[in-house]
Amino acid sequence: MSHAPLAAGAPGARIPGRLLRSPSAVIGSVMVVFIVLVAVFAHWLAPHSYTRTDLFMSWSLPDARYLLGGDAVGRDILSRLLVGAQVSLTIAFSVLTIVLIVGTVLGTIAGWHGGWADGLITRATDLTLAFPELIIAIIVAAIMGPGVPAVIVALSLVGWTGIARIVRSLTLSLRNEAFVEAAMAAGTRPAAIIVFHLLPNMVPALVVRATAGIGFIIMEEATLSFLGLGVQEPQPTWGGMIRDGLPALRTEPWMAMAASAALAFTIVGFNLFGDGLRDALDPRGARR
Amino acid sequence: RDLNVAINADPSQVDPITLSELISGDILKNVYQGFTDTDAEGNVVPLLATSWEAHEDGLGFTFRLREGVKFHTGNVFGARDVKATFEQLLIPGNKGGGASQYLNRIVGAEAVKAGTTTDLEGVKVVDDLTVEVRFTEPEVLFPIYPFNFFDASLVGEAGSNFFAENSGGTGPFRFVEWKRGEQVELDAFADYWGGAPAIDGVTFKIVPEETTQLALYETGELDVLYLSAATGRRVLRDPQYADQLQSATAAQINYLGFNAALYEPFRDKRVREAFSIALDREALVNGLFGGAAQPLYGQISPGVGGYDPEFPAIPHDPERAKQLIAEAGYADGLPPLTLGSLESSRTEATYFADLYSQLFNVEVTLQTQERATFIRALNAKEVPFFHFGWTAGYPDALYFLSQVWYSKSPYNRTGYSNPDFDALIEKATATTDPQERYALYHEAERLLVLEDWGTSGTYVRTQLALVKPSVKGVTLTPFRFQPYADVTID
Amino acid sequence: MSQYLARRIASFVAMIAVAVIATFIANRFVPGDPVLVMLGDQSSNLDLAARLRADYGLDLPLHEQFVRYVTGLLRGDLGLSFRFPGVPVGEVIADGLRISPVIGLAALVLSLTLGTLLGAIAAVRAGSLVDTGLMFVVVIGLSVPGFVVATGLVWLLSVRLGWLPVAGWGTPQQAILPIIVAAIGPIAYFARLTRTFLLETLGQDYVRTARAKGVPERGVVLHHALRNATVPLLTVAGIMMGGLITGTIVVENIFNIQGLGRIAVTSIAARDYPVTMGIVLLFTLFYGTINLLVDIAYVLVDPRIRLAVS
Amino acid sequence: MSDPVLTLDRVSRDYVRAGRRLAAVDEVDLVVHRGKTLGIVGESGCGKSTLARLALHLVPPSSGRVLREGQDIARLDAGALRRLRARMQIVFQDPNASLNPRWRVGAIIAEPLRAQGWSRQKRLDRVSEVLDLVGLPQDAVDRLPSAFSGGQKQRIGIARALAPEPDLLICDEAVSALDASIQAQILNLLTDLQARLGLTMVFISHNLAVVRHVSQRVAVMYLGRIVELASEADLFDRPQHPYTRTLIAAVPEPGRPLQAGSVRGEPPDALAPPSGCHFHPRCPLAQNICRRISPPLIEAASGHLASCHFPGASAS
Amino acid sequence: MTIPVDLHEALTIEDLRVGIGRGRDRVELLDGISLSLRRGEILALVGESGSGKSMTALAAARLLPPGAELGARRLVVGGADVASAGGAALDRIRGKSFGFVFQEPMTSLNPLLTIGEQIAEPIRLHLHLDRAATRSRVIDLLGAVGFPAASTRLDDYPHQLSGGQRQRAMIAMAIACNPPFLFADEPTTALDVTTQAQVLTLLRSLCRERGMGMLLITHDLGVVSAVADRVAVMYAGRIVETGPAAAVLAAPHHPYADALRRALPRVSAKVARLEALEGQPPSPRAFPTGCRFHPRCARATARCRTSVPALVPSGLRTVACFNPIAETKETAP
Ligand SMILES: Nc1ncnc2c1ncn2[C@@H]1O[C@H](COP(=O)(O)OP(=O)(O)OP(=O)(O)O)[C@@H](O)[C@H]1O
Ligand SMILES: Nc1ncnc2c1ncn2[C@@H]1O[C@H](COP(=O)(O)OP(=O)(O)OP(=O)(O)O)[C@@H](O)[C@H]1O
Ligand SMILES: [Mg+2]
Ligand SMILES: [Mg+2]
Ligand code: NI
Repeated sequence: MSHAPLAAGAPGARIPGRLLRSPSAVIGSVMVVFIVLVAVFAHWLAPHSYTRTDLFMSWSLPDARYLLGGDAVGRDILSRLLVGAQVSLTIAFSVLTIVLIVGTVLGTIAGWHGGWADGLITRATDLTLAFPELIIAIIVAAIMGPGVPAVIVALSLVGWTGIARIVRSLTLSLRNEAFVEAAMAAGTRPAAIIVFHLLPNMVPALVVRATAGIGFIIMEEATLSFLGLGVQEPQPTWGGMIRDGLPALRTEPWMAMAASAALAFTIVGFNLFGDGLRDALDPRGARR
Repeated sequence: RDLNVAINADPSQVDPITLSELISGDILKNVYQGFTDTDAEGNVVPLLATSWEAHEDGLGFTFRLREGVKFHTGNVFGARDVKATFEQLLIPGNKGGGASQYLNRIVGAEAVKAGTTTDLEGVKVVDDLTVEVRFTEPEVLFPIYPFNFFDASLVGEAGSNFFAENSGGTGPFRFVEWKRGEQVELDAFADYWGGAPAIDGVTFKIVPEETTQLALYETGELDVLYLSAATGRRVLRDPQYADQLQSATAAQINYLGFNAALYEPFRDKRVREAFSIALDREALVNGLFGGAAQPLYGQISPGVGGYDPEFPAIPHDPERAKQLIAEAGYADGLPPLTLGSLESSRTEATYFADLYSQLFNVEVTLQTQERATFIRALNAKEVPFFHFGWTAGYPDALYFLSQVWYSKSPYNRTGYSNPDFDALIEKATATTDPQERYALYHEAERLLVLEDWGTSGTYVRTQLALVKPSVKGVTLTPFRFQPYADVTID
Repeated sequence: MSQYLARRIASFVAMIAVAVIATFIANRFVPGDPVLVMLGDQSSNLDLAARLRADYGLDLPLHEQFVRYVTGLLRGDLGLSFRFPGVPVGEVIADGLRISPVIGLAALVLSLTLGTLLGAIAAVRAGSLVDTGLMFVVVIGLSVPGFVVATGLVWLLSVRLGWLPVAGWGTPQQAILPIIVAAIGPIAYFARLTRTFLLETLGQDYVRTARAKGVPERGVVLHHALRNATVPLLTVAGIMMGGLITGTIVVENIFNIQGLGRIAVTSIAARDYPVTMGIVLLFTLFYGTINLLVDIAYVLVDPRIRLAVS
Repeated sequence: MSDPVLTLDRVSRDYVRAGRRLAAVDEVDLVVHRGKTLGIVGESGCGKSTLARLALHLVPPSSGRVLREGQDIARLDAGALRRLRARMQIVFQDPNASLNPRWRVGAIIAEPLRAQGWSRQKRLDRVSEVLDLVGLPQDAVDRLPSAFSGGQKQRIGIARALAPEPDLLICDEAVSALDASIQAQILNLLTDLQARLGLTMVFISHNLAVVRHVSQRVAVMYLGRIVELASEADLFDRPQHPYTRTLIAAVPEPGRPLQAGSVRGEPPDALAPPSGCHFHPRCPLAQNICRRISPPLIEAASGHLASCHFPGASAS
Repeated sequence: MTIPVDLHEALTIEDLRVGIGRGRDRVELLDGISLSLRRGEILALVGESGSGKSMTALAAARLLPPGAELGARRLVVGGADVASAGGAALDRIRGKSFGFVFQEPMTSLNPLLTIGEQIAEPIRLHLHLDRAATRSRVIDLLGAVGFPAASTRLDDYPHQLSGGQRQRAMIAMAIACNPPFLFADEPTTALDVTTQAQVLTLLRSLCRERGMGMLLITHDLGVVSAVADRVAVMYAGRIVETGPAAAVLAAPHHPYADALRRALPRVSAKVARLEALEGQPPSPRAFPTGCRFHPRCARATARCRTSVPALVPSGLRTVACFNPIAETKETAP
């Protein structure tokens, strides 16, 4: 007899088991783990220094030394791709984490509490949405100096709104469910009701949102860097590599292609993983 | 048929009074004209002034104006228009034209700027085609300053904004319409004094994205395309464009700025020298620009009056550079340093940062910034070490030397100051004879670069442009394109 | 409801006020000033700078500038652009306003219909090859950056095949590619969301009831399952609509369209305060209205939702 | 009598529908005594479930007070209300909807325990204990509600309510989906608990036999009001209100034919309740007075309250 | 190939098996269920909670939850062959050839549609009536199932209704198209006895007068005896006894059926303690061997533990027991 779920708190245990049963989830997990490992051990895996410039290798063709060729200042693209995984994923994960937490907290408060709290939070989302991201990025970069932390802060400052609004809408519908009433009757605190009853029911939507967000954040970083507000050289990022490689797409496509492929691989991995997670979380296993 | 040319942003304006920048300049030079122009080689040639004479005291010029020049408004151009143009530039409330800075030394300019009078005392209409200008201090370059003479008689009635919507110049093309974000349209001026252009007009299409520009060029929607460094590299390598490519050295210097006030080691000449000789400028122009650039050793770019073809090449000598650093007492490494640059020259800056950190055991942090932010910091002299460029506003080396390195110039962003250098510049400013003046430039340039190691030139870009084979008569000069007056399209 | 609306509109006005203040402060907080940008290479020409500052009223104390702006605003006057001398802000924004909503709405309609359709098909066939295939395509759509897609499409359809114009705005053909490129991401996102929410609702008992009534599969999905996923989907659509209408800079740049996104970016880069302020106000209005409509839609769609009146 | 655990003091609850007021519960006075069971029966839609929700303050009353051990629960702060709710549990009428589809049964049953801060081990033990009590297999703990039949879900709801050993238990149609044998098991369990722990119960059901079996006192509701309130024996053996008599007569029992048409006329519209006595349009005894005056709930016999102008009379 | 369908046949289920889950989680919920009903007939399906009554009905309607697999020799409902129908054909059968009253009235109603809309849906789909006619039919239906003020309350949403009102809406929906067959899964649990009587009377008259067949799943033996013609008793996924309702209720042969009857409380008199079965109901994950009732059966013998008793006819009844009560001539109290 297993009491795992009671131990684990509320829902959810056995999810790893169910996860492993969906092929897409397995593939996705493998891809995600691979990417994460690459990111973690990037410096160790990189065959060359990712900062070392060598003008004689600038835009060099892929060869035995530089497997993916050289970039504009002759740095090894492969090494930069590997280290770029670290930087880009750090940004993506940090922003996602912050944004998910802030968005979820504010969204549930707005949806659950209603009244003035809802009014305030809703107006705040409207305002943030309307406020051009660029202004926020410029101000943040001015205060913090451009770089990874500034990118994370700037993207988080604008990113929470979407999540807050989705979470609010889900809270608005879910709080009418009879099981919420039952939880109140059981004496569960509102905070616990939100965390244990409402959130699990929002996870699928948040998973989709988060997996879609990864690519968006990575590309958004590139846009900011383009304006000098993002990650600074010589730190490589995938977005930056795609951006820098784009003008050379017809002559030396390997940089933009390699980074695009890495990005696509990551996004596909996370999406598959997210799908698998969703299926594993589905109480009805709703495959027909 | 119109000539279609790409510009990568809206011009700031299209009227001859308000401040002008590169893009407006490209457009306006087809509509408005000044005393002189430069030819394809960068030589000064007469335009609306057929000849000029410096006054004996060196404090004035008398200009003989071209006869039979008509404004787009139908009026005839004459000495009164020169005077009126100058006055309009100075009158407060007219959103201060950039060219007004060239008028500061004219007698009576202060009074007009202060608003006490509208009559510019120092400019005298001698007769219809003769105008005399007098200065408070020597102003030898006055004839080559880029002025846009316009039919000022109309401004008096219609207000200073009149030419934002109307055409009032003497150039080969008339301004017709500016659709923001889309295009600026010019029509051929049939009564142009140099003969009506062969094409119907010029359309400047506003296309910020370079890939889009290229696509438009390929589909034939653009006839002429000025290329940025990145696109230029790619076009150079593509044989299909070989016969459509034009090139010309840019009248622009790029340099490394050392602010000794902010970074202690820069006070030591040896350190500055080390930074300069550490650069492999040959490798730089080939590696980063695929050859579309040339090394800059001094501080004057070729094609600009006063360029010194004999300026010695600075040898690439990393060993000596290291030694110099050691001699300066930094054998164990220099304190951390931040290299500032505009986003547009990020690639070069990246290279410099890596080069110095490898060579000198110094931690160089790169900081590329958005334009407005970076310029603000530069002007406030807050950047200890930066890579920056300076494009000549008129075809004379004084533009580089007196603006960037003269100690009292507001554009001196490194705080470089050497009384000897300043004296040379001051002397040059008062020297009318070009050759004499150029000799002074050369002396000053060597003092700045080779004696003081006050800066380190990096490269001069080779401008590249694509011109459709069917289009003839487009000329790329160090100052970008010549007006399109002689263009023909098959 | 009417009471709710009244309060909502009141708070709307308050929000606009906050937006004005916030943008005003933020603008001045941003390093670099418009005069610097205007002066370009002559940015250190203090003389000129002072003249320009005086011309634009930037030499006044901040509170006076604010009062000036607000009084202008109350008269409906957004001021004159700095970037485009003498042009009223309204006119500058109007350029984009003629374009962005067209692209935005078209892309929205496209992504809602196509996204919902793809998502619904995938959900109904969940676990099948169709589902896997669709989701793969969709994920690719999500993972390839917009400008890569755009560049590729332009190269293929315009440069190589010559079917569509490369860039510009005005003819219907010129609208096709921008709309498609703007819609790709949203289509993919919406498809995934639709699938997720549908899988959620398709397992509900009332869907079984609908089947028991003999409702055909399409009706089951559209009328029952999808309807119950409307609230979160509407929310996303609302945000998406805002994002699309206020312009997508990537699309506008690549297709060389003077849309709101581009105007916003250039005005910020040029520190064109009046235009920036005007744009923020416009966007605030946009988002406020969209979200108000979305909230009203919640109540219409789901009778259980009561929006608190407070 | 013994001390009141739950008192409803002229409690009403209105819903507004299509601009009209619907009095789901209409000025109800009720007292539930410690260790006793109050049965509530009545027409479907007469407000029983609403009454149950009011008792737990899951919906606030439109007027009147709900007193828990003398305290007005509307005045309690959130924490106190939560602590109070921990001691009063409810089995909801709809077992399916009241179970979070993403929670495993073990967690569902343990929820009130968790809310009361029981330790993990104690929770585990208690959950397995109550599973046994309601006749669910132990392996139910880690399955989701969707894997259970209607009756099993109902038992999960019962197990959840019983787990924290509440002193007040409200059962809203708690055994309707159970087969006779399990129903008997549960009812026995409840009576045992009452005997052992002094459990107080409000038992809402349409099954009069069940109500009779568990209750000491029984209230009959009609259209938001209590029309009769008496001890179980009095009520079933000597019903005073004609509606109660109709109800009892309609009970289907093996061997008894279906009492079709046992109640005349249209069911009442709660949005437009009949004047006077709400039951008069369907009452065989109705007189003029019934149409005009709403009869108060008064003692018709000793300890037997009925709201009828002609209590005890029978139609002939 | 079309299976010949007897016009009097309202429901035929032959050897129905339902399993759910995969691999280790696989459980067999139904084990060879066979039932048949003629038109106009009412069969009550009673039995232990969790024994598979709802599953039987859902399987026959092809409405099993995802993951469940069904096997049957024959499935005919309301004159339509359900087993072979698929997709659109099934949609035409459902709602028209049979109606279904689900056990859980709250979650089985769409929370976002008014009950009027939901009841109108099958009418629109199958009867193709115009708006006004549909609306008046909806009102009639609601009135018939004892819904108060039907014409105003059809615009109510499910959450605004009481449990019994939802249940009645559900019934109205199921009979909206006059189907020849009705699955009624505990249709009156939330109804007070008078309303219940009204609804049952209605259903019974539909059977008697229109020849509707009805599978009535219920726990209320009173209801069974009042309306059902025949009864089938289920225990742990199998049918253990069938026969005429009155006879089975009066003198069940299977010990489980007997236990059910004994456990009932009565309105007429209060008993001290109800007679519940000893032991725990079996879980489908661990059904006992042999006769699945044997661990709780007082009459169980060694044989019950090892062999499965078949349903053997005895008179009008069938019983699956090695030691049925009838043989010992025990009579009901
Ligand atoms: N999705 C599922 N997965 C596994 N087992 C299930 C699932 N759904 C139902 N069961 C099991 O199937 C059995 C039969 O369920 P069914 O709903 O048919 O019972 P029932 O006879 O209708 O009971 P009740 O009278 O309680 O409604 C139950 O034991 C239940 O646990
Ligand atoms: N949220 C609500 N909004 C509007 N009306 C409601 C709401 N909840 C209940 N009602 C109405 O209140 C009345 C009483 O409902 P309640 O659920 O209390 O009845 P009940 O006695 O429990 O009935 P049943 O025996 O059928 O469960 C009904 O007429 C119902 O329509
Ligand atoms: Mg109820
Ligand atoms: Mg069932
Ligand atoms: Ni047996």
